[in-house]
Amino acid sequence: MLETRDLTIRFGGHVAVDHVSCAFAPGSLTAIVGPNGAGKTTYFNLISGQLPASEGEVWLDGMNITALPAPLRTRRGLGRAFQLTQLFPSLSVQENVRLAVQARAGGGLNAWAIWSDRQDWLEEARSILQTVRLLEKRDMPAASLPHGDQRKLEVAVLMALDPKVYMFDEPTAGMSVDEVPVILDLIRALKARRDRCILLVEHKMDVVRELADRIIVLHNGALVADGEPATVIASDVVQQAYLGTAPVSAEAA
Amino acid sequence: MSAAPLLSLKGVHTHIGAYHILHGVDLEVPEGEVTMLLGRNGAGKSTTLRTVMGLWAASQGRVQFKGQAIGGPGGQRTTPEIAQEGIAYVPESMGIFADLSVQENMLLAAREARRAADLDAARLDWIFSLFPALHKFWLYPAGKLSGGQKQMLAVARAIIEPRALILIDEPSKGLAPAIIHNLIAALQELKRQRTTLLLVEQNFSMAQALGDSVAVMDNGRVVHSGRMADLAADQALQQRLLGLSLGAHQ
Amino acid sequence: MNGLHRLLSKDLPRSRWLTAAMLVVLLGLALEPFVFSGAKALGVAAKMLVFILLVASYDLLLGYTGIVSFAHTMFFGIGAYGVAISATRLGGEDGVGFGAVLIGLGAALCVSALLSLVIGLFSLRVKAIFYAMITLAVASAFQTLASQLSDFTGGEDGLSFKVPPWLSPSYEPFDTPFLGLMIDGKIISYYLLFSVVLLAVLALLRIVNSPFGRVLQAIRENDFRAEALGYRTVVYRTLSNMISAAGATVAGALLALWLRYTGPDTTLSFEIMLDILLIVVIGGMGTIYGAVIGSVLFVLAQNYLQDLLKLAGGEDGVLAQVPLLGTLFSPDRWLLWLGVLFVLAVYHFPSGVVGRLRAAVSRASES
Amino acid sequence: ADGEIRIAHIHSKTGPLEAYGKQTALGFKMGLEYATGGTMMVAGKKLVVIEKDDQGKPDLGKNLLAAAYSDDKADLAVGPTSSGVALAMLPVAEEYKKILLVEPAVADSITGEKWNKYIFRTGRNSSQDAISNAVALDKAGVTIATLAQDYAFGRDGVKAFKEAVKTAKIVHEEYLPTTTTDFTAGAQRLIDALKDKPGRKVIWVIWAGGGGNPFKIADLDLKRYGIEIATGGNILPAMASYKQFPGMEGATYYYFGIPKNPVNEWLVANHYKQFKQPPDFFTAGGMTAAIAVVEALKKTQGDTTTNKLISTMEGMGFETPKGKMTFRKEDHQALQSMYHFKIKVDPAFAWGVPELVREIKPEEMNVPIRNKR
Amino acid sequence: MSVAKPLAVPPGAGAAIPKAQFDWRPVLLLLAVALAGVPLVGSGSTWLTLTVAGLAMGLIIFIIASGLTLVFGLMDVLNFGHGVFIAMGAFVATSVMAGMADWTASASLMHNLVAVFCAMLAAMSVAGALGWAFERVIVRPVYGQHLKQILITMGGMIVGEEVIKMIWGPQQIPLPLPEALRGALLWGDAAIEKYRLLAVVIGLGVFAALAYTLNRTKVGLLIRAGVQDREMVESLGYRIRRLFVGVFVAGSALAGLGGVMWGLYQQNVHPQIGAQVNTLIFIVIIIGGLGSTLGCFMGALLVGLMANYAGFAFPKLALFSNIVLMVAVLLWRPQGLYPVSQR
Ligand SMILES: Nc1ncnc2c1ncn2[C@@H]1O[C@H](COP(=O)(O)OP(=O)(O)OP(=O)(O)O)[C@@H](O)[C@H]1O
Ligand SMILES: Nc1ncnc2c1ncn2[C@@H]1O[C@H](COP(=O)(O)OP(=O)(O)OP(=O)(O)O)[C@@H](O)[C@H]1O
Ligand SMILES: [Mg+2]
Ligand SMILES: [Mg+2]
Repeated sequence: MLETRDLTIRFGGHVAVDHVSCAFAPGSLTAIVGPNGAGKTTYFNLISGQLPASEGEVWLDGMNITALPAPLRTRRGLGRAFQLTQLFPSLSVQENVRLAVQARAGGGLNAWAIWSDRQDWLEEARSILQTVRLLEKRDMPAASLPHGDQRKLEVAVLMALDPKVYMFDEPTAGMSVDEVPVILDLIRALKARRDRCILLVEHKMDVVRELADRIIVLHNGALVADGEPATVIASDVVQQAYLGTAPVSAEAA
Repeated sequence: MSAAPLLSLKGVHTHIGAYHILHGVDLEVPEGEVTMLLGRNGAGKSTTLRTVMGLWAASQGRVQFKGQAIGGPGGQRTTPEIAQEGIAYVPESMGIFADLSVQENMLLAAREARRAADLDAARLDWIFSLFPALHKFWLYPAGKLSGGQKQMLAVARAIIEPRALILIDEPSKGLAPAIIHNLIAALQELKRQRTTLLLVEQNFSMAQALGDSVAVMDNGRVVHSGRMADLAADQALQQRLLGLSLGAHQ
Repeated sequence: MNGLHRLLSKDLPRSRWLTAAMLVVLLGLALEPFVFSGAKALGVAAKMLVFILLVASYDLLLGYTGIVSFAHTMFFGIGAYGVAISATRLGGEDGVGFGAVLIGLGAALCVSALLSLVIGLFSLRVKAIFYAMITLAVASAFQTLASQLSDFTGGEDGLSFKVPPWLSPSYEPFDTPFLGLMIDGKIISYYLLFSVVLLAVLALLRIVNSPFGRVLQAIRENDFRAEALGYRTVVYRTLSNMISAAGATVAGALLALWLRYTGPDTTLSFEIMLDILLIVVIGGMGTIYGAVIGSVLFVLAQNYLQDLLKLAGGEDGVLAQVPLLGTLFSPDRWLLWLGVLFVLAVYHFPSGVVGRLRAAVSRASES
Repeated sequence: ADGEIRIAHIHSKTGPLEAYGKQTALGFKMGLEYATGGTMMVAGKKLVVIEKDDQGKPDLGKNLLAAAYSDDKADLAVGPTSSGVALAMLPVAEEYKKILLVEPAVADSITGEKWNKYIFRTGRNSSQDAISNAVALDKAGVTIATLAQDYAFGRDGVKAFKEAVKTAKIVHEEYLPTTTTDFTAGAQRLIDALKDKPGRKVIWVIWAGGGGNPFKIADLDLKRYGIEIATGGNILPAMASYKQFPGMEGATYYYFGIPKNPVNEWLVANHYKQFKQPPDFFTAGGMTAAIAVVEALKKTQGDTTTNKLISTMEGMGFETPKGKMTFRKEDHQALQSMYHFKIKVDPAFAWGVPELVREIKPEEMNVPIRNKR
Repeated sequence: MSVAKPLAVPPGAGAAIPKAQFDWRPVLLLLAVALAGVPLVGSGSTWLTLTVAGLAMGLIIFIIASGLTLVFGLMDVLNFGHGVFIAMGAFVATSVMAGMADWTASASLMHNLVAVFCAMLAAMSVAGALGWAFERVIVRPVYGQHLKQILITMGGMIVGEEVIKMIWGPQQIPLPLPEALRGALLWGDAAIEKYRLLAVVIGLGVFAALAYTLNRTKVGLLIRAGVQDREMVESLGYRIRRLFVGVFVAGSALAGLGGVMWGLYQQNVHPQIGAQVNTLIFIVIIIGGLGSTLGCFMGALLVGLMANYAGFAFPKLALFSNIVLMVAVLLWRPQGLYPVSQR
């Protein structure tokens, strides 16, 4: 469904993503791991079009979308949740989600309809808020949510957009432990639909281990390992470069 | 635990605009220990730290540092004054100066240093060994770092000079396991040097590895405080306070 | 009731005081010629109408889309000059047909659309403050151009022209007064302005409450996020720019029709741009209603502040003989007080009059 | 009301031309006082002056004039300061069929193509300015280049000047934007145009209003090529820069030390008495307008019927600080003397003092009639 | 100190990435513009006159704009009232110079310079003091809110202009150049005004002082950091308030200095003098890239040169030369010649 071919970006002399070729199938969940600064977020930026590639191509559903700008890629089915939360700060929680519903449904250019006539959009937004347990806070401005709730809202917005390819960038970072399962359940449910392609960047190895069908490892921008979760995690490169000798979360598990 | 706490909050209420966020927080941070502040999203942890720093004003109650009032009606000090008392703070938004280079960010954190050469070289080496990326990107605009690298910079700024008390809002957020590991080691090292730490943390295993004492917040109040070891041993308490489903994901 | 809701695009004033104020303004402006007398009062009311449209269209750009532009007066000027030039050129000995006015307006709308499209596509990609400065420069260049092309625009002196006979003051269709008022071309012009402005403001209200309007707000809040949701911000911003420019153009045309004159100082000056900004802020950004309230208050202050000061510091005012106060309150120093009002208004109405009134409601409903 | 004659005086009490407007207003008041012998009455009727501030804005001026004629029942109006405002006002006078006496706005078109029969003007027009300067400079063997602002006034001024110059040679016209601050480029072009010419070489400057200072070009040491600068008169503060040009020639509309007549003597003496300084450029104009109004009303015996006033004023002569003026029948422009001067530096004055070379009588100036009557 | 040995040294620790090189291209652009002037102008001496005059003019503009780079560029306060400090400086200069008439009329350069420096000192103090009040009363409540800054500072400007009219009257006031600074030095056929040479010296001095303070001291860093995240700077223990007041005062004082330079250049002063240069100095600091002293410097020089070349070769277009220059520069570099920030 989604494929990158020799995808590369350089910032001055620094190669942040280095000839990464990889294909992702519908119904699969691929975790992308790697040390800080390995290029995971940048890889996402290249796929979704936030950054222009210096080299290489991005293909979606058999079409080369390398030249498309970000919004058009989104409309073709690439959706992002960001590592650093990106919301509409002074709009309400509900409005944040509803704008995503509207983006998917189209009609944003309609300047003559009365917006509040679209109760269906509103209903849909509310049901998504319900699933991430933000419904009671729907009228608060997004900016006044506590950090963890903002992260949940970020996920809710992506859910509302319902793209073909979901890209999660550390969705659970900063979320309190009792909320994490909610998000994981959501992702699991997505996976169960079998028609969505899911990419997940995550530093919590227990989460990765539990959800992923496949792990790819980026290191200094290059793809250094790709395969079954168990084998990849056991590999030397992951053990040393990423987890250190004594992984913390492994200890607690 | 008989010695007077380095930092204490008594009955602190904080309002943000029209909202009443903290409803009488009582918290003691013993000198030379690591205190973990836990709680669900929205419990008021970040607001507590901001109140300590004077970024929100406490509308009732009292914040004391080294036995002197620094916050609360009558005793409210400004943020720079509080910081100059020897408190370092890492906000949850990290507060990176995106337009400045990594070096310049560090330079600002070291209050006495006038130029890069004034930075304590040994300490800098230590920081570089913890967070190698900072060395690599030393002259890079900090805004262009990766999320985890920014977090490293934010923490590094707090430890570039010795401080009496360090407040960090979610230190491990976005860091790769190996780096978390370094971070824990570093914080332990600071503790050995009698630096007091107050950390807000979601990662329970990290909290467990570091914490001496612990306070749990909910709905703008501290609902539990005690020794970390006790909480770690009592799974039912964990379940009740933090909603940790037993062993499920941790 | 439902019909009224739809007319207001379900964006009600949401405050009893605001509703009352809007009604006062609406009735006041609708009945102005019958209630107040005098050429000055009518002129002031007409100016209010023009500013309501001018500012409301700017609010779409600034309050809803978050674009700071200093070129709004340029489009205002295009509208005014469009009508003025076509009336001068196409008018015969015995006055001008309404067709000429419409041709002028049409041409002006085309020019505005084109220009706003070009500016939008060309420069909306630069950062906000740079965009603001580019528009500032473009607007001042346009002003210079208008005074340079004096064969066409009348240069610094501007153009005085004739309007269709039924809009000129000497036209009196009825022999007897109607409700105590002699109906003449001026009154007809006034009601022409009134109806166009009313319709245009309702249309703007509809636009900001449409799905399109919501996207504009989203872009104002976080354009990066909006792009990532699949909204092409350049398209939306440019459209918003164009709609807003069209509003200003119509306002300019109305002003020209009313004054039967146009010139660079009247439509293109930076001073007017500042007035617009101030009105948006006093009234309350991103509310459209704010444009209405703000315009009324501001035009009143602008026109009657000097008269007010005459009472205090004028030749036989109470303070005239007091040494320093006399100078301070002299009507010649009215701008000083306007400046002070500027500052105070920004201080005390951080969210504008409308924001104030609405906040009062939500506070009341909370307690 | 009966027993009152209401005169609206609309001028820039504030705005960019505030300083000029103030002088006019002062002159106008002094003029009424002088002409009525201090009674402020004409033919048993009291003169009431309604002052209005156009802020230099044409639209406002227009609204104010309409309000003055209709709301305030003014019998006639005087003003305004700026030409732009005046041009916007002209149709209002026609609509209300009342007189507008223009002072001191100078644009030719006010008494030219935009004129209507209700418009009179006591102020000089730009043609008069330009022509008098031409008369002052026009000698055989003189080579002239002009420096003017690049907009209608500047261009019209130069055009009128050119038409009036008969024997001297004009070799270059330099037009610079009104906003020019650095005159080096223009000066270089002027130098290039003049430096190799024989005989007397003059740059004639016509520049109105604040902003740049065209006399800066002298700092490029024009003397090394023997180039002189010439220009018309101005308000006193602006003539401070004339101090650098002793011997500079030109023609001016008014300087308090030049005209010798009882009206001017009264003006200068009274002005000194009240304000400890001489009357300026626009003070004289204001006074002139007042005298014209009072003279006309005296002739009609206080009758303010517009048509009566018009027929009275057409061709009317009246004594002003500048001597006798006459409203020309054709375009209602007051014909008046101008003064050919030469600058002398006198340490007692903060400005360069224009000394009279010769009075240029109205008959010597062929001021074209530009309206389509 | 003793430090714990980290348990793992993650890779990615490669050699440090070097700092970006100094960007010479804007400097080359300036040279290119100057060279392009040669064929446009033709005559060598004229070219020299125009170039020196243009560069000197650029420096005068730089002095006026430098205050705004601090206030607008660095502190991110859209100060539309900056002109009032310029006007204030110029008016104070008229009073001081009038009071020192003996010194200005003297033929001795020394005496003249003393008078000019006194005027500058007085102007800078008054403008600085005014800036202090302006910051307290007008700017303080609106830090970070651009729109309100525009309005409120504009309001301040109107008030300031009116106050000037109340003190000095609405008319223009002559500000003649001191005796020894009038006229030009001749170099072959090229004439170079003496006053412009003085402007060059002062302009370069201001540039050097600013560049040193902002780039070589911590103050510059603090200001830039404070604009991005005030709370964080305070949390690090710096009194950003005091610093901002200081910068605002410095910016205003520089504007006062600019006012003196500009007034002496024009040789007269009127209340709108500040408003008149507003657009020009905005253009300059935009071209330079908000907040960059070097950028402002280069921008001012470019504007000065372009105005003279265009004025000589295509006087019609001179009107638009600034705007064309700005648009061209922004097309090339959307953030100005030397972008400082991510704003
Ligand atoms: N600027 C604000 N305006 C209004 N309410 C706010 C604001 N900031 C925080 N709050 C509210 O204060 C409460 C406490 O927030 P706080 O950020 O302290 O929570 P937290 O414990 O740090 O949560 P998290 O773990 O998600 O960071 C929340 O209910 C939040 O909605
Ligand atoms: N716009 C940019 N300009 C310059 N360098 C950049 C830019 N964006 C990213 N980089 C660099 O590219 C590298 C990869 O960054 P990226 O954000 O992709 O890391 P990451 O794998 O997501 O790390 P983390 O786990 O910390 O989020 C980093 O070293 C970063 O400094
Ligand atoms: Mg990342
Ligand atoms: Mg928090």
